[in-house]
Amino acid sequence: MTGEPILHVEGVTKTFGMRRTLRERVGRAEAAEHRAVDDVSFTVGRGEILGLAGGSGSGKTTLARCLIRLVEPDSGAVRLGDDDVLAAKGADLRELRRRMQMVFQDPYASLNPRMTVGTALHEAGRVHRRPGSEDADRFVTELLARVHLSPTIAARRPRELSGGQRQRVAVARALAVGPEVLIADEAVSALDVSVQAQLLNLFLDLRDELGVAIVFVAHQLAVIAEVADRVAIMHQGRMVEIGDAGVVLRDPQHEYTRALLAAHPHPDPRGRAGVA
Amino acid sequence: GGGSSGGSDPAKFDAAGGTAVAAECKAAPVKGGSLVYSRQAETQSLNPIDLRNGNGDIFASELLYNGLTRADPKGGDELLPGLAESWEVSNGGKTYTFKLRQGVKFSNGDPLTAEDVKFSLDRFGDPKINQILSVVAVGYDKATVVDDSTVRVDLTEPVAAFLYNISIFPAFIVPKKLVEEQGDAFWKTPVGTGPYRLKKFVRGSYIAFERNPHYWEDGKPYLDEVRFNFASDSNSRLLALKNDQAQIADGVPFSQIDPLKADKNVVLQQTKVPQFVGLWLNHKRAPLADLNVRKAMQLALDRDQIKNGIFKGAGSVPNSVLPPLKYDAGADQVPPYPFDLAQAKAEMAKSKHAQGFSTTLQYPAGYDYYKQLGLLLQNQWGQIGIKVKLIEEDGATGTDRFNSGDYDMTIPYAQFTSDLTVPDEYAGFLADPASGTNGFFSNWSDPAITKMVKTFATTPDEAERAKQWPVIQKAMLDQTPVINVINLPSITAHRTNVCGTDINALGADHLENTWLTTAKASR
Amino acid sequence: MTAVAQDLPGVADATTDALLSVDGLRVEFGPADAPLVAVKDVGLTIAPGEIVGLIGESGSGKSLTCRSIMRLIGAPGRVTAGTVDFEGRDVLAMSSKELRDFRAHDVGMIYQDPFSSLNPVMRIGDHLRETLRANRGMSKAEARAEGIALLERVGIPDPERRYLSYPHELSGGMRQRVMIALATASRPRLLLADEPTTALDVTTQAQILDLLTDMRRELGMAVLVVSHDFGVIAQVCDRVCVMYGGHVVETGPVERIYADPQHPYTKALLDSVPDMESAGNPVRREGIPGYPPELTDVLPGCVFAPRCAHARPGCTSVPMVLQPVDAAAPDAGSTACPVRPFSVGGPFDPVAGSPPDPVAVPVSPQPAAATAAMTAAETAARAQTGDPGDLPAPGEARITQPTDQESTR
Amino acid sequence: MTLYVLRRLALSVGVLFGLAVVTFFMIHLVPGDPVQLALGGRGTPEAVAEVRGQLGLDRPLLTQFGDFLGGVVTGDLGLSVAQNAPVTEIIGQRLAPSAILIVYGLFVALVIGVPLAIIAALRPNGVVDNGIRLVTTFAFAMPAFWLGLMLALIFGLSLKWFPVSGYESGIGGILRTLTLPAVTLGLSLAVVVVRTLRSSLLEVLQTEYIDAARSRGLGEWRVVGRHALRNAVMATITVLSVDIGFLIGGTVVVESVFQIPGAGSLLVESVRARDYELVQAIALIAGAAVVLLSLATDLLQATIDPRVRLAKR
Amino acid sequence: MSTATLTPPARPSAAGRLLRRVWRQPLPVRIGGVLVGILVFAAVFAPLLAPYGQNDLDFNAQLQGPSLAHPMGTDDTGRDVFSRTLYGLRIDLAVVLFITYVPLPIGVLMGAIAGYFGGKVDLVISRIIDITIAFPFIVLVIAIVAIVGPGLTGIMIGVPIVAWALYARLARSEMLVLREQPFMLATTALGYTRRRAILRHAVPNLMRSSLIYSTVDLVVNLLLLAGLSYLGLGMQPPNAELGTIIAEGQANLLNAWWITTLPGLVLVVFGVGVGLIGDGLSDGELRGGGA
Ligand SMILES: Nc1ncnc2c1ncn2[C@@H]1O[C@H](COP(=O)(O)OP(=O)(O)OP(=O)(O)O)[C@@H](O)[C@H]1O
Ligand SMILES: Nc1ncnc2c1ncn2[C@@H]1O[C@H](COP(=O)(O)OP(=O)(O)OP(=O)(O)O)[C@@H](O)[C@H]1O
Ligand SMILES: [Mg+2]
Ligand SMILES: [Mg+2]
Repeated sequence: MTGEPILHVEGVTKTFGMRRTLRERVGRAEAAEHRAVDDVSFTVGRGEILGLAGGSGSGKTTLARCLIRLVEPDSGAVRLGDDDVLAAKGADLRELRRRMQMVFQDPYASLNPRMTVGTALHEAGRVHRRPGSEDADRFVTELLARVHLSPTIAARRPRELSGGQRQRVAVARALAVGPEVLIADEAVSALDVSVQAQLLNLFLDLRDELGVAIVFVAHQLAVIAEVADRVAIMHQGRMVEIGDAGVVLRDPQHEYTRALLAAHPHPDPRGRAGVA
Repeated sequence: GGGSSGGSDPAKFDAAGGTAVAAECKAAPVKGGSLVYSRQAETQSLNPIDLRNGNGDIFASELLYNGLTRADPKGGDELLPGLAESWEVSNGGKTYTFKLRQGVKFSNGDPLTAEDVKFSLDRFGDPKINQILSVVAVGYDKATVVDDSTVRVDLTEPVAAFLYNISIFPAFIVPKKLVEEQGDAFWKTPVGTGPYRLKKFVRGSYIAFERNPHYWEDGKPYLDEVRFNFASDSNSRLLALKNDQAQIADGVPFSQIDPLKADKNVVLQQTKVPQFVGLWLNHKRAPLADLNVRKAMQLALDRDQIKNGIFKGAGSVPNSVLPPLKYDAGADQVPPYPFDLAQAKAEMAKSKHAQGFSTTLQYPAGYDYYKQLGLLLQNQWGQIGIKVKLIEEDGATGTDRFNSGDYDMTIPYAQFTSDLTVPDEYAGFLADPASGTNGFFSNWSDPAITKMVKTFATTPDEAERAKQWPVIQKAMLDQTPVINVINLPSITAHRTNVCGTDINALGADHLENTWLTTAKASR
Repeated sequence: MTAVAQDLPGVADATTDALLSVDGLRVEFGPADAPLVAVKDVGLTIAPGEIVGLIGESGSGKSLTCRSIMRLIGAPGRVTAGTVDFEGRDVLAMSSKELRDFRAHDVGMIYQDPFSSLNPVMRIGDHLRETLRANRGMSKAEARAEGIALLERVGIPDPERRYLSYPHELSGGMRQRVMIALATASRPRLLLADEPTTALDVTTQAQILDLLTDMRRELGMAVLVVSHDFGVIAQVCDRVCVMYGGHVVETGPVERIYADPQHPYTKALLDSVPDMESAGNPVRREGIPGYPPELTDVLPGCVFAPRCAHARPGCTSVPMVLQPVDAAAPDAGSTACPVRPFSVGGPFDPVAGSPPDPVAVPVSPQPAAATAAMTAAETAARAQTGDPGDLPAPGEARITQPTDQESTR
Repeated sequence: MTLYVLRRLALSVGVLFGLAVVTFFMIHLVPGDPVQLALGGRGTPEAVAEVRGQLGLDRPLLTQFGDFLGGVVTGDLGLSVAQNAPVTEIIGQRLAPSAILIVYGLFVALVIGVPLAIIAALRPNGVVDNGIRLVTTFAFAMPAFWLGLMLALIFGLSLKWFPVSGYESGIGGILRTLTLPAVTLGLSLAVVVVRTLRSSLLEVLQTEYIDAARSRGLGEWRVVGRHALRNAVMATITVLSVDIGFLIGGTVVVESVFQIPGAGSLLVESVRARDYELVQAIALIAGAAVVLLSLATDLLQATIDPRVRLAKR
Repeated sequence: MSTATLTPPARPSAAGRLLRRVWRQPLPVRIGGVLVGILVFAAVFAPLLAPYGQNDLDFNAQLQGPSLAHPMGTDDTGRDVFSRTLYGLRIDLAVVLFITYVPLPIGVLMGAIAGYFGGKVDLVISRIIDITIAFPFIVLVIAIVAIVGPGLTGIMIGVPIVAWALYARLARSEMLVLREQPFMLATTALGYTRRRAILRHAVPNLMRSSLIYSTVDLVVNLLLLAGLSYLGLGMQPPNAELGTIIAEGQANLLNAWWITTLPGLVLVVFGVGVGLIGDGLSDGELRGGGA
């Protein structure tokens, strides 16, 4: 089902020096020089979902952000189709970013709390002069329908929405600019399983109906298993294993992948070990 | 700026508000005790020839030093001998020979010498040193030591006011040797012949004096110690007084006159000093150059309303354009402008600005009574068609605009006081082009009056001067180059246990006569 | 509807020698005349040494239930009905002294976020020492020795050095271990663990869960594990309580629940759990259509009915009462669904009590349609309660006034 | 840490330089001639020129500015035109009262504010809380000169506990003379303390570690006093460090009401007198104080909160 | 509240909505709103409400205590303090609003820019902020007054020149946090220009805390006006401004308390009102729709 490669990543490396985000400052232990992403290469094809898994701090988020240069990689190459992402500047870069959209983990923080859903969606389309964006109402309604939301949502602000609805809106906003690649960084991790399942279906729909390539980051292997065509496993900044989902998850080659799979909790209590 | 003092008749002119001498003060003075004086202006310099902070500096110098002559500390515009016992005028008023008082010692015990006197007077006469008030050194040529107790001063021309000129601070006598030896450092621990000597000086806070044991007046001063606490805020001064934290306070605001009269512990004292509300007119501005307009403005002033409404009854209606000075004729001889709207309107009608005009009045910011006065003037002159726009100016800006002639009407100084009790200084400023002030910055000139003033200033004979001045006074009033809105007194208040609080004609307290009925209880 | 529930005795599987039994718990927010009821009627029991799981969607009231047990509901929130009974003592009626003793000696609690449950400006050792000195009356030196021993017991390497560390110098897993050490420092008989592993990655999660079971074995303490991840529950719990919309909708032994869920919500929940088995051939799961109810939604009858694939007309008027799954086997637990769609005899009519007409069972709607339908339903529910701007979104309506009124009394 | 302090100090030098530039040119732009003013407004042109020459005021502005900077480096701040005395001497005498007043005022604000904030935060929106907020807001909105005079009337004139004005050095003197002024200053600042501390306490009291502490059976005072306060105090420190400017501004009025010979009133007088050197010097010192204070704040925060890393900002 | 509204209620007018929104706020905010509302009303309609002209001298009624004829008494030239207070309030509110809310958006914008870009931009802006904050404000005001002439103009120029810096500092530190927020990252990801990211997305979110802070600032500025008047730098005569009235009355404080105290009380009421609103807002209890 994999189409021709659209996103090429080659030898991307990112080292963090002293500067760290507040969250990391609060969260993680000291690290003077830290290779968050270490020489990572892969490609994603049109209509393909690449699952990216790994433990906490393995560099998934950093890698995902490197792809659209929210984080500036130190070295390596990222190409979207034939365009060099890392060399682009100004309007070109903005256009490239349009073609690669991102959905963030935290549904509560990824929408501007002061904008109604409709405004936010329409803005995205209008800024990039997307076809159909002249008619705000229709544009928004269609986008909302795409993510299975009712048009009445358009008038609300994010805090009037549930987590699942917000995440759908975030996806809709990403779609508003007509991306070719969608990067979902733990986009469903914060959601309840019942809602999670709905969103996973949505991603599958997008892949099938729009043919977008999706880089799907998650730390839960089971979630990846549900959607990914191929799976990549990251550990300490390196990509330790990549391959077809069925192969990697059923017959892991790398020791770390095996450890990850072993630790994964299984819903069937009968199989549990070591519990009295 | 502008705060200096001068002297004239120091008699209490307002009997009702004047000093009610407490019964205890009738007794013989008691020695001892210390007194706290809450003062509006802070002392910054103790160098009498370089006093830049007006009364704050002057009043401290008055305690530390003496001149050859002095205004009567008890008031009155006669001159008394100071460090000079007597003097002779010769050479058509161009030579003064001073006989020094015997046995005078500086506060460090050194004797006063003729050399010291010459040294001090030469400083007074050197415009490079006497920068602040070189105008009073007009005509000074040189001083010569005749013998140990005699100094002769030669003038380049007769200066009628010379004895007055040397009675104030630039001509105070300082010890030559110490000043030469110590240079600028001397003024930090100064030595003088005054009734007190410096004890402690904390900048911005207070200055304390103690009795000068070598003071030449027998038995004086009475107080062991005097301390000036600087308090620019008037409420603060009065609170300190009420609290007995201070026993005297100066600069009593007009608004407090009535409340203080009711206070049993406090005596309110008003003294006539050469202070006035001088309202300057710029004669470069067309309507104001018109004599009829100026007359109309004088006539339209309801000075009683001003006096009672704003100054709470303090002050007096002037019959001069200058503050009250020696030789001033009384109202019978030079009548003041009456308040007469009809006549004012008639004058306006006669002028080239019969239909009225608009002008501006600037005055110093931060004084509520000027604010109110502005309103009242606006109101009163509005009735004869003069539209006045009021502008409050920060003092420095105001002075700047005044000096550069950039105003229509202005009250240039918050406290506008003549430095001398005789008219020579102010009349010269206003009428003598030689003063270089362009009619005291009013651009006014009148050759006839100029001539009269010149003659007056160089006429040594007292009686002659006393005859000339009223004529000038009247001529000036007729011309109204500037307007004296009202004469203002100096108002101080002291607690009832303080006696001998007289103020001299220059407005200075001479605390050598002051004593406390409760000598031990003070501080 | 809750009134009915309150009149009934505790949940069916209540044991007389329970360590903790919660009954008819109701927690409200908002104005007294128009309260927002967050926990509507919750009952559960925990036997000594038992590990009980509390599972449910976000906002179903799990945390509030835990907090009620600790009597830690902050100012605008309040417990308006129910009892919390710990070994025969009523926690809700304790004096502040008793309450402090209770918190100090009988229960411990750990929280979801190891990043925020330690005071960032205090050293690990300070936390431990303070607790040990206050609760076990130790001297400074004793407290230090015991603190280090505690750290060692929860598997923290190099405990002496960590004793001096600040929280931010530790990884999430280590902090959660510290929290466990703290919560168990005074050897409580009950540990409340509110989503203890949600913030951790799977490897660490496995370690923490192991630690919990070890501690239970060593100290014999009972544990209430709150989670929304059935995998976690399945791994450690003996029994499970399933919550939905402020109610316990089903309880029972974890194996029974997994193998034979009796409540449609439990079943739907289990069905939406992502499964490793699908690796290589992605499948679409139904999930549960629509969204969990919000506090402002007033839902008559069964709270799950609007999203329930097996709902029928009578469901909007049934009381939410737990009934034994199998009257013959009290240990099998109970369920609040009178329809019993998965029972041997097929679904009952909730009202008539007879097996319903099979045609009446609604066909599971397409997700999209269901979503749209739900959105409309939600909108209607909002319209009932007034201005849409008023709605707190789930998760946003936090406890804004944290002061525990009772505890300061 | 040392490196950080050095780096911050280096930056501060830049800030102070900027401050010096702005102050210098601003005060020189303002109309009004210091010499003319110093000579009482009636100095003859010759005298004025003489003094200007003596003080070097007749040279080009840039030369004067260079001189001023050179003077700052060598610790010679020049001569006050108005007072005809060395600037260092004048300031030396008037800095201490202001500094003490500010510190004392801050102390009063904390002594009043912190307990009130805690009490208010313990029962948010209760009667006590609302009462405290109302009263402190009241104190805040009262003009300092009014409040000061009222205090002087009550505690000075009527009760005679304190002198109504003036300043004395020494512990006893300071306590006698600066208590009322410090209370005046502190009362209006206390509301800032109450407000920020209360709201950050409320915020902190919602955090999980507070609940965690409570659930360990710790007493309420311990929870608030030990766990919450230290965390909440951060925001208050930040606000106070910003408000220190406000405090310095406030001293001008308070100094005037109580006749304290401080730097605040000196500054006003100096600007009035266009006393260039003095204005520049005070501005620079005040600026340095603000800059040092913000450095101190950062250091303090780093001490209180180990998470605050000083290396970056 | 089970009466389901089937037809949507008629959309209330903007003012009605505002009123309703105010009414849904916590009690202190409501009280504050009422207090401020009354004062604003009094200020707006001062010419109608004032029994006398603000500058009507009356030497027959000097220093009269509060009475029916003069609710706040008279000053020492017999002017009606109540009337002057009303007129003064009018000017004060206008000036204070100006000097508070003109610098606010500028400061927020500068802070947003500094925080958003970081690096050199931040360094430069932060230094400017530092200088501005460290600058003795009184020098500036006196200097400006000396240049542009006395009166409120000096204050209206001087205060904003300095005041923006506090907002900038506040906004900058918030921006540092905000810029890591996913929705701000999203603006980059979405290919928006920085201008749009700052103006449309960051600034509105930074406004809230600045607006809360501004309630303190309002009071501080009002007091500043009074303080400057006390120092003689206030309003140009003859018209009154609260600070001027209070400062003028200060000379009579010992014998005519009302001239200072009653207008001072108005100041306090305003401060309390604004303070209550700000307090309520900063408690995060603001209910209903974003600003
Ligand atoms: N801005 C930054 N500055 C410094 N270090 C960073 C920064 N961002 C990430 N790191 C570090 O890089 C490493 C990889 O972080 P990243 O967020 O990419 O991990 P992740 O796999 O997404 O983890 P998680 O599952 O917790 O989200 C971590 O050790 C983190 O501390
Ligand atoms: N202080 C509060 N004010 C208003 N509503 C609140 C408050 N605290 C909790 N709630 C509401 O009570 C309900 C139950 O909250 P609770 O925290 O118990 O849920 P939970 O089951 O623990 O969810 P999660 O899995 O998200 O932790 C939620 O809808 C929540 O929004
Ligand atoms: Mg991540
Ligand atoms: Mg929870």
